[in-house]
Amino acid sequence: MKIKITTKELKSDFAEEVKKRSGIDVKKCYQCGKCTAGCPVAYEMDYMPNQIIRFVQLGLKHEALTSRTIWLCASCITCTTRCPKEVMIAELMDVLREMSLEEGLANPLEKNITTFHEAFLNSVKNHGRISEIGMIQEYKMKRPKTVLQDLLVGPQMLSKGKLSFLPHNIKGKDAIKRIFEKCK
Amino acid sequence: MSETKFEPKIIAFLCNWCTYAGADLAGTGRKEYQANVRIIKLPCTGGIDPLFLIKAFERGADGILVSGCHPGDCHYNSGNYHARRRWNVFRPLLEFCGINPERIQFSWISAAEGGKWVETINGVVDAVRALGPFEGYQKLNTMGPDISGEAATSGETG
Amino acid sequence: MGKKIGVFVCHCGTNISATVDVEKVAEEAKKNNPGVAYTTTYKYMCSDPGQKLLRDKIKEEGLDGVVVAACSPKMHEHTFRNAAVKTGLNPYHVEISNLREQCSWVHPDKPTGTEKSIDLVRMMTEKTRKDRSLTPIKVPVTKRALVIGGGIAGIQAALDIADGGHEVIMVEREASIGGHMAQLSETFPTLDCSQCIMTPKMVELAQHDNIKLYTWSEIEAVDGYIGNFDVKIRKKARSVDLDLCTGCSSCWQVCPCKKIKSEFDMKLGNRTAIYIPFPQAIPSKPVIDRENCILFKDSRKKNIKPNDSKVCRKCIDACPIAPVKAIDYNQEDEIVEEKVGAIVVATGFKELDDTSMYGEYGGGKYKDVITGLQFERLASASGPTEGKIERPSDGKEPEIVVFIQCVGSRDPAKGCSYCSKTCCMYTAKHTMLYKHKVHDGHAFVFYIDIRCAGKDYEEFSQRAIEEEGATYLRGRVSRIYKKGDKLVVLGADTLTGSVVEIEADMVVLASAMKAQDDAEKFAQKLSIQYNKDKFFSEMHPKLKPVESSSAAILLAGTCQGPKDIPETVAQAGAAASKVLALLSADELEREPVVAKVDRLPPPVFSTCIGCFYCQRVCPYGAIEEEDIKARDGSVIKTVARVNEGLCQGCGLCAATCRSKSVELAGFNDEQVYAEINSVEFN
Amino acid sequence: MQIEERKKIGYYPGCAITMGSSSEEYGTSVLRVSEEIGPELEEIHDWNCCGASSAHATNHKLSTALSIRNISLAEQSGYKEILAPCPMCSQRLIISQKDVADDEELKKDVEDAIEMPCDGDVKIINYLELIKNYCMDEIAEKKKKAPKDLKIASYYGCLLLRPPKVLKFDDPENPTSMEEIVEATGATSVDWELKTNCCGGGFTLSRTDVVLKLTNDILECAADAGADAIAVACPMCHANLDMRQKKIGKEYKRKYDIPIVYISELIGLALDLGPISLGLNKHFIDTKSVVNAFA
Repeated sequence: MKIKITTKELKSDFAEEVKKRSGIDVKKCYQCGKCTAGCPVAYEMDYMPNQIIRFVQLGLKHEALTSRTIWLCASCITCTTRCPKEVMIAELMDVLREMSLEEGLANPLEKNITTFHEAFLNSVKNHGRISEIGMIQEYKMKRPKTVLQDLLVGPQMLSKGKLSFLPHNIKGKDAIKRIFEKCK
Repeated sequence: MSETKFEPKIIAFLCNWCTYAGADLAGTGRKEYQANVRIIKLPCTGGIDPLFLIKAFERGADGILVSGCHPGDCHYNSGNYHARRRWNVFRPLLEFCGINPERIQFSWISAAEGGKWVETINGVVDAVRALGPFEGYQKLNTMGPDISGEAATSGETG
Repeated sequence: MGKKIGVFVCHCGTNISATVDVEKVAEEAKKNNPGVAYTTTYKYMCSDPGQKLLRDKIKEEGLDGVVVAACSPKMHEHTFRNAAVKTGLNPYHVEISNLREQCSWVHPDKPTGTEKSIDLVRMMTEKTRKDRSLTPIKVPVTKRALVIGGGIAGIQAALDIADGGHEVIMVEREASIGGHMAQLSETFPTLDCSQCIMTPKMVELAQHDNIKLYTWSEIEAVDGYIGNFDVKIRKKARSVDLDLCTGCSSCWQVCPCKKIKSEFDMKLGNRTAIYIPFPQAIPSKPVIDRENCILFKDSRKKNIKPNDSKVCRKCIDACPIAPVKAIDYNQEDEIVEEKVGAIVVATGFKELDDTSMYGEYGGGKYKDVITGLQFERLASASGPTEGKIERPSDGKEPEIVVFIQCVGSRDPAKGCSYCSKTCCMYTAKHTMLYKHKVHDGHAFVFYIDIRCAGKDYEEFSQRAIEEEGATYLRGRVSRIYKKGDKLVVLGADTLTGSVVEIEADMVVLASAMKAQDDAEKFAQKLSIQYNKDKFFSEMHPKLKPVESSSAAILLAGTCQGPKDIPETVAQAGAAASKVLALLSADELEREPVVAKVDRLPPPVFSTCIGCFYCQRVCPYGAIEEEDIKARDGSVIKTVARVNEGLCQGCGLCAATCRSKSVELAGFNDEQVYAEINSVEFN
Repeated sequence: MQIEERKKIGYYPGCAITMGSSSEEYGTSVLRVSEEIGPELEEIHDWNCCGASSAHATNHKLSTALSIRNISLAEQSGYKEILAPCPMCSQRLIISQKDVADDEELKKDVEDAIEMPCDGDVKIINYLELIKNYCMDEIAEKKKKAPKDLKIASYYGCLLLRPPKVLKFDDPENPTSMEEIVEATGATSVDWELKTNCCGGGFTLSRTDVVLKLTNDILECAADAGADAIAVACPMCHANLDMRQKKIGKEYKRKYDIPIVYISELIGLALDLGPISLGLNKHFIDTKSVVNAFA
């Protein structure tokens, strides 16, 4: 990786943008690595959580937004809880995911995760509540490779009455749709 | 003692300010070295009477180290220079006495050079081990007035 | 007949006992040695109960000689001798066998270490047998101190001593006191202006009744010893009479040599040939730079007296003092002598400017690659740019400034392994000063570690990053090269694992603090020790941090090692308190380790044959000639005598003496031979 | 005595524990216990999904609006407190409430989206808080059965505790509330290390591998600490530990048979409520051993 800084290319306001959207000031981070040390999913990440902050600090927008790390973050908030400088790292990941989707930069290798979020929200959008079976259906259709996963779990859930075939429609589902419209 | 491994005994005459402190530093730094050395501390190498060295050999020392401050660092300004000058005069006398001058080494080791102390001591021990035991005076003692042994045979004298 | 000797073997916790069988050492000390009346071992001999044990046993067993087998005599010889004194035993009958530094810590094999320990104890036992009672020597004290160096360390020490009621002689080699602190723009972590806090102290010093100031002067020689030093000071020819000159500035205003690089401004500004280093200089009186003044150049060329040269006499003509002008071209160096009782060395540091050492950073060929002190001058309101940040090459305001830390520090390959300690903080400060003056400028700092340990320091450095927006990049810069009017800085950020290339307008090197160029020579002049980096060595790294290796010579400030202003001031105060303690006594006691020429009853009087070889080798001029006279006053023979006040106890005379008439107390022939003879040779 | 004086508490089940959902037994048991010892819960009318991780991970405003709608509905019905037994829900509601309080602009946008004001200060509590605040005396009073030798590892997961500065519930690194409740039921708490670790939560479908690893760590730790069962208060933790337990065992070559029980189910058993009425038959890992311990 190479970072080039010249008078012309200096104007990366990525960190500023992040701060404006989330109130998170990444300059506070002094790169101690405690977030990474406690991250349960760090072992699967392409960049360590502290490196993602470092990308933001140095204005490396593309590196941050195309990383798999932002998608692998499980939002367990262990990092934020323990950060000595009170940097809200988990919340930073939320903003970066948002920005990544907006810019179409989401890493294709974590398509499963983004598709899941899509399917989940579609279900909420259509019914006001999650229709689990509907959501799973949409997810499996979009990610056919996952179809064979959980082959045993599904039927067992059904047999225990844990998957309802009927969507949980709410009365105000139109209101919910309008929320989705307004929050695009 | 012929077949047991020869372990030379080395007497080291050290100045109080530089080398003695350097040896202390080696200790503080837990730097291991060979245990063959017995240190005699004096204020300055310039205060070492050559007869001390002869006496040590006479008593059975196999080698001697004289070590003080680096040139210019002497606590007493010039003591180590005098020591060096005295050694130049003393050296021919030593050969005359039948002692291989290689059995005596001089070095400058400062209070900050714990590592150098270890290297020097190990070097001296190895060198003297290679030379073998110094038996000149013992032979003289056992053989009576006959001039013989190392003191007379030119084997040891350079 | 013999002495009753007690041997006390210390475990030193487990420091000794882990690798030396202390019980066996104690046992062996007694074996075949009827002189040894008592042996024991103890966990910590230096502890209170340990010392009590020593005292009790001396009394109970009637011991008149003691060997403590413990750590290095440098640690606790004093402790145990003091303990013995309390029982009435003369302290010079107590000897230390160094089992810790010489055995247990360096020989992990227990049998080997034990065997050697037994030898070492026997050697000391035999020496002790020959020990004689010695009485401390009393010497008078000159109640005046010398402070060498007029930077903040020297100023603080001098003021503290002077306020304590003693006279102080201050010697500063530059034309003004003030040192490096006077050059600084603002100081961390409070950002108060350096000169604002410095100049009042300088004025206070100049006006202090107890302080005599020599500027433009150097130490020529120091002789003598604790309480009684003779100092020769070279007052370099200033060409200006300090008594007559009023500092009116007429002379330097007319000087035609205006393009001489100012040392005070780190060569970023100019000065005249007759000049004061900076406006607030103390004394505020000029000096003529004889190297660069055209009158002196001319007189050297023509080999005439300077005053006979007619090339330029503008300054003397402009001098309004009458009838005798304050400028004296023919003035010569003068040697003055002062007597002092104690010396504070506060000679400071030199900033690494040997830029050739860092060829990869241009080695001095890029004008816009500057040092930390140069940046201080740039940022200083009294500096060459009046505080505007302008790069040296073209006066442009730099949009991107790169700061490189650890230049000349932590770089063993370049022979400088130590950390200069202040650079992390001053670099953080530089980024702030830069951002305060160039609001939309960008500061990048390349660092290896950020070491800001000090009160409010961490917060300060974080402020540079969080509030002032300095970008810190973790890595050393590999290379700077020029591209147009930019400097391309090739660095890295190891945190992201990336190469970083910055096109900078200016680069500031956080240059190391080095020892003064002449530190080594100076140390030899004072007989004090220094470390591999030529910083003067303190007596003990923890417990005697301001004492040098020579008695009554104290260290203050950066001559001892890199440190910042608060630390320097604290150390200077500590040095001053040591001086005050010393000067508070009318007499001092000295170790009686001195030489003595024998005296015998008539008709021999002394075995000394009067060759006076001893006089020639004595480094202290301590050997005097004494006429032994008959009753009628006729001289029977002239023999040597040692002046105990001057003798430092090196033993050179004793080793040189042909008739064995001189001996060194505490290390006489008997004692040394006893040690040699007691080594067990197989 | 106190119950009658107290106002009803708004009940926000959330999608996961509502009837006919993957974790309905949690909802069932919460309601059943409250019937027995109070306080009275009343479902918020026409509540909607809080958006859970999928919303906050991808669209902050949407996530906030979805949550706030529920709070506004509750306010309109006059509740002073909302119980959200699912920690995902309670966390999202609390964070959203704080976000709109801190950000005037966001508040305006949200009010515009949900077409309702959101001004009140209704308090959102999780299930442990509810029990601790209202039910500890009642449990002690009405407890009918105490289990014999039932060692329970209390597992909190992430969402009950983090972010601590916002949730302000218990010690984020060494919480003890659940243990107190476990002890109140007569079971024994085991001390173990991973009670606040993450189970992988929402990755159960998308990155099952991650979930299997994290849950295996947790199961292993609890098993090694000698736990007979793990108590939870989160439907996601439950789903991952219960439904996937067999697969975890297969993947990591260790046979686990650790019932994962909701804290509400434990309370119910202590009150001698029927296991089926508590949904204990709906678990993948047989809960018989736990039920029998209370026999």
